[in-house]
Amino acid sequence: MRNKLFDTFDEAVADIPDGASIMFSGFAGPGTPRNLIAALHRQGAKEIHAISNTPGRWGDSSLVDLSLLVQSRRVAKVSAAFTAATHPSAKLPFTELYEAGEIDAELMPQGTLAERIRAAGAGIAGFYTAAGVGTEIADGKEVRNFDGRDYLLELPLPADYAFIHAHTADDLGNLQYRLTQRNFGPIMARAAKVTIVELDEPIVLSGDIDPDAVHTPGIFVDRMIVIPADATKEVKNQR
Amino acid sequence: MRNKLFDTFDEAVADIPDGASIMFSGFAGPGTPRNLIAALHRQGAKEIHAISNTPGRWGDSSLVDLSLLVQSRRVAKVSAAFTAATHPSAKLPFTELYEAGEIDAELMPQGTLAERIRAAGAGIAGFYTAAGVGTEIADGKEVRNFDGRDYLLELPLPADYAFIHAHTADDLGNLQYRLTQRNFGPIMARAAKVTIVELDEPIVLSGDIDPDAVHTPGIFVDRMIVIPADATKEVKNQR
Amino acid sequence: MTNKKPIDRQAMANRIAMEFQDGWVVNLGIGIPTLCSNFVHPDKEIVYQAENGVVNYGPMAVDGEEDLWLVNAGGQYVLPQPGMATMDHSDSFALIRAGYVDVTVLGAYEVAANGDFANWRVTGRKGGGIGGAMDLAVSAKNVYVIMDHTTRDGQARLVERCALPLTAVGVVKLIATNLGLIEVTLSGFVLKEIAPDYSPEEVQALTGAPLAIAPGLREFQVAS
Amino acid sequence: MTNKKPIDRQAMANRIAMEFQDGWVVNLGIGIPTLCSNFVHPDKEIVYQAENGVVNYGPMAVDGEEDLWLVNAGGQYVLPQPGMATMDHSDSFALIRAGYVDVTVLGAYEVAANGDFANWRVTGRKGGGIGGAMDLAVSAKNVYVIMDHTTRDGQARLVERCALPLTAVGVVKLIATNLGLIEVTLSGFVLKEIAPDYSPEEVQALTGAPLAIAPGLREFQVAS
Repeated sequence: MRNKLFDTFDEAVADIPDGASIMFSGFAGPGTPRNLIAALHRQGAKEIHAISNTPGRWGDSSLVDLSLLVQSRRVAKVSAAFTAATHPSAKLPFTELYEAGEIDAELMPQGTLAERIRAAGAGIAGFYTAAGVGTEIADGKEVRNFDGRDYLLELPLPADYAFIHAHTADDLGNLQYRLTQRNFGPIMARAAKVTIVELDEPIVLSGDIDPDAVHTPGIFVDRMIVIPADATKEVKNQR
Repeated sequence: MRNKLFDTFDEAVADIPDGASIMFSGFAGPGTPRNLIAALHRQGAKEIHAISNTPGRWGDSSLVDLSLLVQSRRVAKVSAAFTAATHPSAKLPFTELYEAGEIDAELMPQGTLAERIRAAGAGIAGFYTAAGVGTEIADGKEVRNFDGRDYLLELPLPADYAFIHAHTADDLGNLQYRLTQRNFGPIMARAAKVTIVELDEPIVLSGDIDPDAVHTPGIFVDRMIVIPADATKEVKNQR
Repeated sequence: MTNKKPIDRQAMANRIAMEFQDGWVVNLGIGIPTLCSNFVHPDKEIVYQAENGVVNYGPMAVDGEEDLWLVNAGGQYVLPQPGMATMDHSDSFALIRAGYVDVTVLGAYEVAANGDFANWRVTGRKGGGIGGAMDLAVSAKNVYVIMDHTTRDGQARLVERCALPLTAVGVVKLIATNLGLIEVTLSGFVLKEIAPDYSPEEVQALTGAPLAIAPGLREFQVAS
Repeated sequence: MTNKKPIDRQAMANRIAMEFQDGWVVNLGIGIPTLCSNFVHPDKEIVYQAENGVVNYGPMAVDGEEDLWLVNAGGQYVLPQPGMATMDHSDSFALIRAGYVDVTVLGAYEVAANGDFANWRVTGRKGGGIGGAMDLAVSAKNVYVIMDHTTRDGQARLVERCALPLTAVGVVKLIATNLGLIEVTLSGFVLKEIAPDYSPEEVQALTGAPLAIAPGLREFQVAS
């Protein structure tokens, strides 16, 4: 059996080159790969194309998230459903750089983001969705009428790497997520060339996970690291 | 709580009108809704548009499957990945009627069938797949090049009803399937207006199924019936 | 401004929640809309759905009872409840786009008399926060909005035509503001209910488009 | 016909299975291809995937040990094994279309010298059985075919151009027949290995397109 288990986060991200496209799972807190982000920050890769629901700093700002890479100027572009916080008074680190023209963004509806990632991991070359019709999101896109309703053509969004936070795994890389931690994990694992997973719980043996309860089959998982029990709150998010 | 549990299969299919489009889950044996098919046969609805991987009679011919409705001339059209058996020497009941021009068919690649059903339950108005490019399947379809490769535009495939065979359910209709019984169940439950489920096991209480282990959430399920312990082999498929 | 007492946030949310029908699948946007789930329906079952992949979640968690893996679309901790189910993000938006959501309640900066609305970018800013709003707005069977009737400096938010970039075209059906309940009809805004201290003329003066008065205009209904 | 002994079904399957590399995800078509899973790789791990939503399933079940809920794509009962995972049909074909399958082994009626092949409709019939073959054929990293070298009445199945409706265009890379192992190259068929009792000229005579002889032509390799 190929050993997918790495001892350190640093080893698991050591080969990521400048310019890589990386998907980051997570919605609000749950699913955010905080340890992998911290490791990539230490590693130093630059000009990252980050694909994520938000560009970071969502919720508790003491916790590590994508904003760590954004603020240290490691990110060239973000593809996301948010480039600003939901309340105009809250300014994200990303937003300031974006408004200053120092970072690029591709903003899209969250369902379109999810479906574009899903399409990349499903061999679908394009799909039509009604989200964004009649808005700025439609600019430059093909609008097509099906049965009397307009839809936009959207294209798949693949990546070189996916950083995912899951709950449990067996030694083959079969993953389970807990509750809303799942969010983008399963579709990003399928859409990326190399999928790297941080885990809440120690690895179990293959056979210990019910085949019907696997959320991400091991064939989509390349590297795994268990979050150490003594990890700090900033990367573990547990009180 | 709305009671989704029906006492008899006959009551569960009583209102299905002539001309209804009905999805039938199942691949080879597992997942085939044999009791619902038998009940619809007793009920008598005609001119059915059946959406199914095959038009029936796959494997053990003593078991009830879609061929029961086909042979009794209740089916006007089948949308499927097979209109003939995989081996030319095996003639299906459907194939004879089809070659005689007494029944219509829309034949397509199995992945396209699955994705068209998924699209119907995902609000996707069309998608591009490479399956079938350069073959008869492409006849009359838009061919479009993305990044140097040709793809076909395929459209969603919805239905009025879905007949599904699942393993367990709670009283809200949250479903679990067992192993390859899952196949088309989850996508058909989402793509149909009314989803009717037959169950291997007695209903459990809501809360008894781990939320992370639900395969089909109850909001997609309208009616359920538990297969009686004394059901015959023809509809229960157990030895 | 006057010292009249407009309707408060929870009352606006309650008023919208009163419209939910038995068995409805409800999606609540970030901000005031999440308060709708505080309204208790004695005789209706409401299924709350959040775009981050959870159906049939329970009430907001109180301090110390949070499950760190369970949040609503606003990132607030909520409690599990029997019958809850989780799914991934693509399955969640599949559900949304396919029309399984009976109502989405969203915040907005502006709503136009034709049902257009804008809720993702403020004037003079680059980018914004779209989130799931564009998907929800074109897919949910009903789109309701909760917002203040005017901006902080008194500019109308109910307008003839949106000045801000749109979220969706012609979808809003009902608006609860701190001054009343407004239906969006084919002929424009109709005031159905009004805040206790206000007259229709006062509300019209704070509205940027004609406001028809419903024949049965009544006081803002605040069940709690 | 002669009374020479052509290669049997299991040997054809074994020969193809010998090509599988460590860690490959393998999808086996209905019929002879399913026999590939009987070949035991002492030093390789093979992950068998079936389009009905199962990854990493185990060997064929013997009578009495079947699990009625677990079949392969041919509808045959197979055994679960540790590390197996199931999924629904759309997720299964998502996996296939996205290129995660390293090789698909399919049966065929005809293969052309340019890699086109036909396996879903026979002459003179209406409709046929496409199954997952069209999706697999355009998506898998490698498409291998196992079939008899000729029809029962001696017609060539390796042809210049397919007469039957195509399954996919230009995808077949390797063919095991009962007469040998044939690679499909940019310049057409190349005979790499040959059945013990046959000469290259005899195999060419039963082939409907030019058959180049590989420099290192050897006897059909039958590990078991």
